[in-house]
Amino acid sequence: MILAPEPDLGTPAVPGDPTLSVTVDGQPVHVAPGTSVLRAAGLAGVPIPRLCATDSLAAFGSCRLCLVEIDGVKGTPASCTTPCVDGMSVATRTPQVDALRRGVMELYLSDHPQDCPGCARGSCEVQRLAAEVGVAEVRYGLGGASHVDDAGDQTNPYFAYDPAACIVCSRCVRACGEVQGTFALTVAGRGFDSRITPGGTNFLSSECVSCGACVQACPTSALEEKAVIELGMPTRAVVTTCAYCGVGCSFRAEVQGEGADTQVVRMVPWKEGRANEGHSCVKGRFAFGYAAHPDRQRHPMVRDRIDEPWRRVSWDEAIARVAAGFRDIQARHGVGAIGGISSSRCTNEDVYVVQKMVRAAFGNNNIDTCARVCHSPTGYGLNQAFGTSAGTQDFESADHADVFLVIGANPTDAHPVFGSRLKRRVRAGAQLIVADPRRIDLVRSAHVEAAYHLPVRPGTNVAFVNALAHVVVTEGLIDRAFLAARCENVEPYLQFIAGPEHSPEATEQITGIPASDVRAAARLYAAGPASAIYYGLGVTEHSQGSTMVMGMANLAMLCGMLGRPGVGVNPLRGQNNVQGSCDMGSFPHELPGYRHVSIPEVRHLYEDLWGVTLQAEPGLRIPNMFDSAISGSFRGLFVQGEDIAQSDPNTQHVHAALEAMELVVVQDLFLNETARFAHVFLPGTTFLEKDGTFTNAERRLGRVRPVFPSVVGKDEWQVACEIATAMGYPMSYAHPREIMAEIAATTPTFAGVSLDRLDAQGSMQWPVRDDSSMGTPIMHVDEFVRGRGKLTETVYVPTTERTTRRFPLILTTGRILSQYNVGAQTRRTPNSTWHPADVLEIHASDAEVRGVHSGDVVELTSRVGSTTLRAVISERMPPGVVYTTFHHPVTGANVVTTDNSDWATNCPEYKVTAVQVTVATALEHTRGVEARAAAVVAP
Amino acid sequence: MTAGRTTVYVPGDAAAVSVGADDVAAALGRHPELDLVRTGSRGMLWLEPLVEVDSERGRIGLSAFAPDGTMLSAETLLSIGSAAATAPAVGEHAAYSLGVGRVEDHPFLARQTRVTCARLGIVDPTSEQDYAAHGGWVGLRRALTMAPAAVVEEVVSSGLRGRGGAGFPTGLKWRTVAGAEPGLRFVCANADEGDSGTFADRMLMEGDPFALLEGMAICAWAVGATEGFIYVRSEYPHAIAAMRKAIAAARAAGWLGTHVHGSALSFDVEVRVGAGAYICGEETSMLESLEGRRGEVRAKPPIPALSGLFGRPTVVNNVLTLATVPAILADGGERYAAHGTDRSRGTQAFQLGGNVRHGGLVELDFGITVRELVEDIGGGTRSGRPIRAVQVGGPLGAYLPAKLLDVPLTYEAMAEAGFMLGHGGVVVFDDTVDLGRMARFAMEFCAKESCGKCTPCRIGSQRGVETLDRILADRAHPGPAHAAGLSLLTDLCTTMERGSLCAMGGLTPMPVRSALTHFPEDFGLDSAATPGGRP
Amino acid sequence: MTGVAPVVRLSGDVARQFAHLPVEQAVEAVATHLSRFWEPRMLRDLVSRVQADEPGIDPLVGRTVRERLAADPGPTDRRA
Amino acid sequence: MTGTRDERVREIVTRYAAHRGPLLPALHAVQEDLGWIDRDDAAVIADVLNLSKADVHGVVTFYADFRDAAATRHTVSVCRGEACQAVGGQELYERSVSRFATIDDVTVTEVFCLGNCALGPSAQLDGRLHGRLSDDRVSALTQGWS
Repeated sequence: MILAPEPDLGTPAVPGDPTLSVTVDGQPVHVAPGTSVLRAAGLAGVPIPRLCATDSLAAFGSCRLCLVEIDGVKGTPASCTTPCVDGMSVATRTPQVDALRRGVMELYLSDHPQDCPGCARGSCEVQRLAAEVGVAEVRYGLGGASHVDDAGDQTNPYFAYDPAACIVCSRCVRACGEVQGTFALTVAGRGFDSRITPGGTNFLSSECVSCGACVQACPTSALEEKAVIELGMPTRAVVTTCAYCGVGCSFRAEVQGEGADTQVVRMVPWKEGRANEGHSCVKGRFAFGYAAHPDRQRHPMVRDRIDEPWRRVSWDEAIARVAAGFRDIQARHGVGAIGGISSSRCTNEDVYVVQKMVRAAFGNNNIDTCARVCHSPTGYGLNQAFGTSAGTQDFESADHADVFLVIGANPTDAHPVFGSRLKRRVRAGAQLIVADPRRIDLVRSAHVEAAYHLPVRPGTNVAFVNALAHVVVTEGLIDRAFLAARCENVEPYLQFIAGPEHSPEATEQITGIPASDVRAAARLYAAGPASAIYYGLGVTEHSQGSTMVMGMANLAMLCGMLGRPGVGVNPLRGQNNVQGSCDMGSFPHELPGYRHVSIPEVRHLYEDLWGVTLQAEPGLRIPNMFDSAISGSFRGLFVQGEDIAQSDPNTQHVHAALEAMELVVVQDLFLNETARFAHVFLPGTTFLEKDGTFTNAERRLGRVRPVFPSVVGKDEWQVACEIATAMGYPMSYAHPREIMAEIAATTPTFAGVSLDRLDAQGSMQWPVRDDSSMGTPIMHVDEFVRGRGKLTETVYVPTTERTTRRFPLILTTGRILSQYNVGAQTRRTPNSTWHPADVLEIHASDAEVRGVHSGDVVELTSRVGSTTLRAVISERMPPGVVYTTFHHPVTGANVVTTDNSDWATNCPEYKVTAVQVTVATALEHTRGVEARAAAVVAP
Repeated sequence: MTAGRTTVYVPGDAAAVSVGADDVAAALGRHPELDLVRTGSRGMLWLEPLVEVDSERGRIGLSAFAPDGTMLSAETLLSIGSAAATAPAVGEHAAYSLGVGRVEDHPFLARQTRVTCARLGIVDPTSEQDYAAHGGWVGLRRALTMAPAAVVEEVVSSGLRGRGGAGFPTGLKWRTVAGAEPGLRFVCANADEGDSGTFADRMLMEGDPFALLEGMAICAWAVGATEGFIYVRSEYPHAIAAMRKAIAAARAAGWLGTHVHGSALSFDVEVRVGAGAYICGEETSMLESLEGRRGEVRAKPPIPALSGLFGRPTVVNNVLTLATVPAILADGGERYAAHGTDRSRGTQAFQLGGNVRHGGLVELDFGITVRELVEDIGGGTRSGRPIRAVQVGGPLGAYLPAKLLDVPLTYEAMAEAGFMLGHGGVVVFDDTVDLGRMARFAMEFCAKESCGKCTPCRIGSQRGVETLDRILADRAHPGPAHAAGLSLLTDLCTTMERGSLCAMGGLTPMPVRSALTHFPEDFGLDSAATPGGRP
Repeated sequence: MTGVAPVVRLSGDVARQFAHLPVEQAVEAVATHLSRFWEPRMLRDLVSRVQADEPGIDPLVGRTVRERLAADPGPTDRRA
Repeated sequence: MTGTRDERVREIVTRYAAHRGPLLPALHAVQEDLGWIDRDDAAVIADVLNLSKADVHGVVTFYADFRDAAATRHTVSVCRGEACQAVGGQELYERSVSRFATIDDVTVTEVFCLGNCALGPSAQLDGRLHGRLSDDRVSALTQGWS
């Protein structure tokens, strides 16, 4: 059985009304102006053979199979490159056209293996089309020049290149350029010698980022997943949502087998997915192997003390142990002595149940989520300014932006599919301003160049955004009508920001950005006409993260850049379900839908439904839990899908807190760092086993469908229900759709959401206020959710983390393309081929004065700790700033990060740590790093 | 001309230099009484190096190339020259060598109508003043007094069609660009003259470069362009140097740059050098190359006039087309249209090459027949053997058999006969030619020079070579395989003609088919029933 | 790091954000923020440290605690 | 040594960075100044011109003029265009190939038209155009080519 491919109309859809009438082989069809004859034919139900055309790429016109005859038109034009004209009459199957197609197919077959395995696998369109157009023999014979003996390339861990099967249609080359924007592929040579190559080297050594777009575009088996070569073609597909970053790409999980015997062959980006439109990155496309990794834990385990070995137990025993332990702690230390941490990796339904367990069964509000440590300032800041804790736009809005202001985000690494969209728009002419201490790829990479790179010194974002706003205000670039009609606190804010202390000239000493660049960037942003702000953790993970979010909101309001396509203030969410886990009431002060626990009517809604009395006071945030654990008032923790011992700052402090607790319950896929401190380990499920929804950074609820049943026997939401039940608060649902029904019934912004609707109608973007709507792609169109947008005086308060003679450098942290967060998933895949270890990037001058050379092992020391890793001298770094990733537990980047946090939300200040870097001469350091690196590289 | 001094002219044209013109110039340059001027070539290439000496009778020509194939010394040249200057040489025209007499009286030139090439071989191509003294800049001066739209209409009325081969009406193209999306626009001169048998673009750039610049400036004014590129093939180093010098001189004289001679026109030109790719003569491939990419052909639409260089509205015209424009603006479109016939208006610069006795540049009104051109003007073959075939229109043009040489050289007549005029290259072959080998060469050329984008051209040309190899191997003893090969070749030609993306793949079958049709015996077929057998 | 209690450090972070305001407004802002986001036992901890005049407490925090938070505010709607 | 070449390539290419579509002129300049375009030059050229390395590789390999190693001391480019074939160009090409086949520092290449179609057969010897060529003439012109 061969899995049906997704429909392909040959050339991209053209926006506009179908005002043209065309007939194709007598079939009438109406299309928008600019639509190709090829697409019109497909729409008319008369598909035309072609090999070089696919609807994800601009028409190219090279394969010459889609030739047609058109009344009144000379010759046999290619239908892919011929636009429809009103009244056109097209014939796709005339004797002349049929003969030409046979002639062309015969040429293809004369340079194509006769026994190509691509055919046997059913992944090649050449032989299929040969049969379709009626080529029975190759009269040229097989003795002529050919490429069937060309050597293949197996260097990419996930896909192989077999040039013998290649028909040089350039779909891969074009996909790499047009879709992905990397331009790693080209045709080399010319004429008959034209061959596809990753720039004259092999794939692994090339610029290829392994996004899979080329594999996706290839009509033959020339570029094919190694899994398909090994396992054969998949037999069925399940459409689901990726569990990596906050872009939330839709994929078809293409599998073989049924039930527990299901084997995932490949993940194929789904063209209908609105977040990704058929594109993917190396993580979502290929790095799913962790789900079947031997490290995966499949059984509950318990132990009495953390220095004892684990003991495998039944689910019942484990759950009973958890319930009894928590109740015992509460009996001895009070209701508030336990709490839970929900995961942004889990579904909305999972998260909702966990927070319900905490609020209803634990009886307190000590529920927090890992969004605490990434985007909690977004929730606070955007809620303050606009009245809702979410980005304002859908991703598609970026296609309408004239100016991008990207602050503290590195989309090409951390949100690659959105990064590709952004680069595409920049190549089409949009201007780009990048504010980031590092020269990230967006600043300048093939065919993309930012108009301004503003290397803002870590920790000074607020001074920077205030300077932008100052320019806009003092140079008269503000949108007065917008401010008058839509905003409040306008005059006090204008007066505040016009103060000379906010001028670019005054802030230059603080931010390190030349005043002239700030002025120019501000003018560019204000000029628009559509200017959009995209930001990431470089904004939020600061002691003033929340202030910065409000500062960006101020800037957008000043220039009227809200409530229409191409504008807005948009967080790029780190994890797949950061948005959803926040929406679901995972913060200790908020019930689902961002409603404060102190609001009686909201509380009563849930009290009536759940049959409990809810606490009206906020609970503990994650760092508060740690502090309280150390002080003794917090003794039991349920933590799901977050490795707090690795990912939270000031590792020693976290470890001390965990060690201080009586009962730590960890639910995860793997025995992670936190599990070292756990007393009960509950195995979790991967997204491939989950059923429910994720909500991405554009508030889009995407369906997560189980590809195979839970390998641990239970779903996360079931486990939470059973713990609650065992604690004396019965909780049960038959299916996640019942959980979503409860969410919809209690949360106005989700009123129209149901799994049935998502299944039937596709993804939707909250707010979805009723069953007739698919939601709200762009928010705050006519008015803000809070009524008037609020301008806030954003005072720049420097972080207390200062460089000194002892710690003269600033450490900032981030992600790399091939790895994801603490690496729990990606390190268990061949993605480590690209990034086997974390390295410290350092500017050449900082390296020189310390005697550091690229490749040296260095000691990185802050006020709270030190670690060792290899240094790389990098032109991306500004002097005075060093950078590392935190994908590998061995690096322990958080050993050096501090307790500093955002004043409003306690989001850790990961992005600013004063450090010193010294060459680690001690042999054991070097040996240690090498041993760890070797351990990581080993599969 | 200074009293007591004599001016001598020696072409600096690449063809003349290829047969020793630089040596001649160096020798003459050592005579202090002589003022040496390097010009372009008159186009009587078989006479090169053709030295001209100023006299009271005008410029007297002397070929430094002796009939025995040796080169004459400077002294010999000067003695013949002075004799020729004082008393007309006897039989000089009949001799067709050595003493040529008054150059413009030479019958090869006298019967020509020089419009586009009027200054060739006469002016100093490095001298902007010389250009001005010979009627240069008159067209541009007049154009700048006219509304751009009126300039376009003047060109429309001239009936000028693209001389690069496709013959698209130039004025209509300009009109399209003038009406396209506002903003940045370009004028591109296609000087990637890769067709074997053609060299007029090269001669014009080397001999009268300002004419091209003037034509481009007029075009820029007409269509609202501000930047121009001349894409010259790297095989033409002399032309590249000549154009670069001319651009600098024209800038210095205010004919290029901002506010050309105080007008509203701001326009500048840059020479871009190709890198050894025939396909870059195809206009969309040339645009790709100018953008710094592989010279892969673009599908049309969109047409370059609307979306050309860097996606902007762009005029792409051949060198001769643009170099004709100054004359049209100077003298009026009507006057130009008075030349020629039917829809082939004006003059065409034919290029006579290959095995021809009097090879060179022949500018004539459209309408002369191939036979008149190669026999009357060209003097038959250089080898003295009978003409067997004439290839008209470059490597993608048809091979005409001797019997079919009475076709008039116009766009219409050639098309009607199943041939094409192309860029006006006419290559003569004598009876030793093997049209089977030439057909194979056509395929081989395509296989090597195809951009590789479309399948019929990329794979088809290679299969064409292989199929022809089998046919030719069997031609002495044709059997069923031979017949099958010919049938396959015919199918392949159809696939390439109708299926290819651009004219390269689409026209490569033309020389093949014409050879097969008119010279079947060269493919092992019976010649009795066919018209083009060996004479 | 220092031996400063977490609630002292965290309250200081909040106070510094509002230090530019006239003092009555600053007190209001700090009080609102703390009561909206802080868990009661943290607030109680802070109150007791202020009442004990522990060193390192931001003066604005001290004033806010004394004027607004020392008495238990009880369950109020803090949706703000 | 590599660093030196990189720096020179960067310096050369930077001169063209502000041009429209600068790659071809830049490649010509690199080859002119440094003799050839090295595979490793692609990274530097791509960096200066904001292209990908693959872009540069694709362009370099498309055009016959660009070479990835030093040229031999002498070059013979014989025209194989039809006009020269009509007067013996093909034979001249074939004989040139065999004549220099054993001489290491001479490269014989084919070229399709040098624009000298009335004065064939033509060839470029060390880059200089010659017309009316014969075997004898080629012998005379290449005397001393080891």
